[in-house]
Amino acid sequence: MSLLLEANGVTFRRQGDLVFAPVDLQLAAASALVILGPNGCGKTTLLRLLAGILRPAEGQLLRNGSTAFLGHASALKGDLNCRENLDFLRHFHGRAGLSSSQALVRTGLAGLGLRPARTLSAGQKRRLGLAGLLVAPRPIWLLDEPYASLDDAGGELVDSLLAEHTATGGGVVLSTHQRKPRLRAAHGELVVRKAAPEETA
Amino acid sequence: MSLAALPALLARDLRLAVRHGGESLMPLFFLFAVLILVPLGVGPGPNLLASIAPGMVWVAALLASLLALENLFRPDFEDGTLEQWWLGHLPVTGLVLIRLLSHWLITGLPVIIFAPLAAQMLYLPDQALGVLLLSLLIGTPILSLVGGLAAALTLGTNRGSVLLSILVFPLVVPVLIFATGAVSAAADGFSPRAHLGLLAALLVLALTLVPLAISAALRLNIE
Amino acid sequence: MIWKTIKVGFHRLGSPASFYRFSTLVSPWLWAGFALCTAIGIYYALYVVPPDYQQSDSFRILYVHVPSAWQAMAGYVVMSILAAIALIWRIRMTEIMAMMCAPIGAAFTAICLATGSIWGRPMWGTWWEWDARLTSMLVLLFIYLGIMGLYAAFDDRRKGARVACILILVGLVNIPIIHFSVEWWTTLHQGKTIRIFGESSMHYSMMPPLIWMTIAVKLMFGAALLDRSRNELLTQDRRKGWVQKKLKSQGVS
Amino acid sequence: MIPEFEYAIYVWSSYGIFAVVIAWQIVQPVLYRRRLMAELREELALQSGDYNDPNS
Repeated sequence: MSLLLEANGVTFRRQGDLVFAPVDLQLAAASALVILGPNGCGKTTLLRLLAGILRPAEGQLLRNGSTAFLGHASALKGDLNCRENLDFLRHFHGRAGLSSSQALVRTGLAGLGLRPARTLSAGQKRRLGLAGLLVAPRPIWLLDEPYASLDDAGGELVDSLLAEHTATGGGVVLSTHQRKPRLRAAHGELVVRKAAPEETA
Repeated sequence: MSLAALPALLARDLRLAVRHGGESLMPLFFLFAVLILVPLGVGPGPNLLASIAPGMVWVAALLASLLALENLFRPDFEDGTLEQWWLGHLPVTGLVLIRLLSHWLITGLPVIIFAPLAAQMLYLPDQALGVLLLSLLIGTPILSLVGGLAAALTLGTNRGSVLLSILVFPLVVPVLIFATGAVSAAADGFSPRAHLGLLAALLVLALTLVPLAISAALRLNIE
Repeated sequence: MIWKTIKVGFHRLGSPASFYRFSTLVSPWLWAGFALCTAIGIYYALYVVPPDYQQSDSFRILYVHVPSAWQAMAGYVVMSILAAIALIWRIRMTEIMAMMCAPIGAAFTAICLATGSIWGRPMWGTWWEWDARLTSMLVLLFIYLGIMGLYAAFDDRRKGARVACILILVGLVNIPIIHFSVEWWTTLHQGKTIRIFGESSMHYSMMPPLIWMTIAVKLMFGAALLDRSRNELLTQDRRKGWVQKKLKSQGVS
Repeated sequence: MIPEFEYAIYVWSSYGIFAVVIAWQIVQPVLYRRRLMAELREELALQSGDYNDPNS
């Protein structure tokens, strides 16, 4: 089984202090990893590290395959409509997945294609973000709180998208502090801990 | 990496600029405000206006460029599209250059297009018009590059705009000197070649170094 | 090999506690040296050196003007070296020291501008002359202020320092260009005015105070840099173990 | 007018500016350090519980 993502003793420092205790993790193809931990323990920081947005202070990080990162900010342009947002992602990442219309239908946004993204509700923005994963397929998904602000149907949608993605050989790392995902694929759990205050010489 | 990303980003930036129609016309508005206000202030004497014309057009270009800087990276920084640039498969300097290109198309190009009109209104001698356009063509991209650097450096601060002007001002001094020097030389019947050569050298230097500095600054600011 | 030695040396000095000890030890000596050199320099400058035949007594201004100008520029070079080390090897102490160079450098630039303008009053008849040196110094002052402002604008001190280090290096490339362009501009727009150093070289009897003042100003830069860096270090590390330990063991000195 | 007198103002004011700016460079870190130390001392006293509130 090939590894999509591997981290050995990865840490990150903010103002010189460790954000979380060193993390080791492995993500195999067709599997998922759930990152657990209380608010403020560094889940988002860890995901941004895994995405390559942040550089680790110590430790090694290996990525095999391109990465999609869905964070708190939805990375959408409010002044463009949904369809334009998706079209941009398709071209920007240069990988043809679903068409924009198909992705909108799949995420339950059918008929909203011409609405400017800023007029969407929080849950709808979240769904549009998920649609962005579908139009430009990438093997590694890093999802920060994918269930946030989604209704029950939205939660189901995330679960089924995750199942489909892992079934086709993709890997997912997601963080959550509320709803335990019902994952059909093999998945591990990782608890992020706050770093103990360290004594510097 | 797919090269298709670069035109896609450019197309989206320009589309957003068109959608903010009024804001995108600000550079032109500034050019004309300077063109009208300064003669009102110093009087309509052709000799005086002709002698300050190169400086005025250039100051207008500078202000136009400064105006749009605050929005060069900040909206992308806030809505999370900027951090997507680092997902690994795209060269960030390329994306930076594309973003600067769209900034130049919005702020530099309109000034160049309307510069002949401005030259007429300020009685700039005809033989200097070509040099004025050439100096704008070489010089305004430098303004975009240097301004982009200042915008990237101040991205993580919450009072960017004052700082932005303080940072830009020293960096554009040479551009202003060589560009207006070229136009004045041409107006007085001398060869502007030395000035334009130095300006072009500045452009080459800025093109090679500034995108790297911008990527480094952006990277530090998104962390 | 040599690089490695330098790097290790910096890392050792870079440990906050040892830097703190080092600066507490060294800075008083630098201040003492500064006081001594200034006393000698000013004595020579005001009482020993005879008046210049061309500029009469006003040339005595240059004994504070010129060392300040040199130090304003030398300070920028020192700051750039520290900034480069900070960006390449991510050594924290050099980051802090680079940031603390800026206000001192700005102070010298300000002295240079003020005294240059005062010197210009009897020489040129105006308080401000668009002289190439003064204009470049004015631009340099703005660069210094920009660096200080940028550093101060960040909540995260370390991030601010790293970003400002990039600006410092950009400025390093730019300052010679600015100087050259301003020089070019003044020669186009006016003939040469009286320079602070005339075309003729200085008489050797005028040199000693200049040398003493130059040394004094360098010592002062070092001392002020150490003092400010120590303060900044203490501010940043106030919650860290070594500061707490120091406070508890010796009371608060 | 006596030339020495004419120039003296300029010379002395230059040296004065130099002295003032340098003095400020000396004094400022000292003042800052004093303020910082007072604050740290207060914090330490609060932690260890022997803090005497000057206002009480």
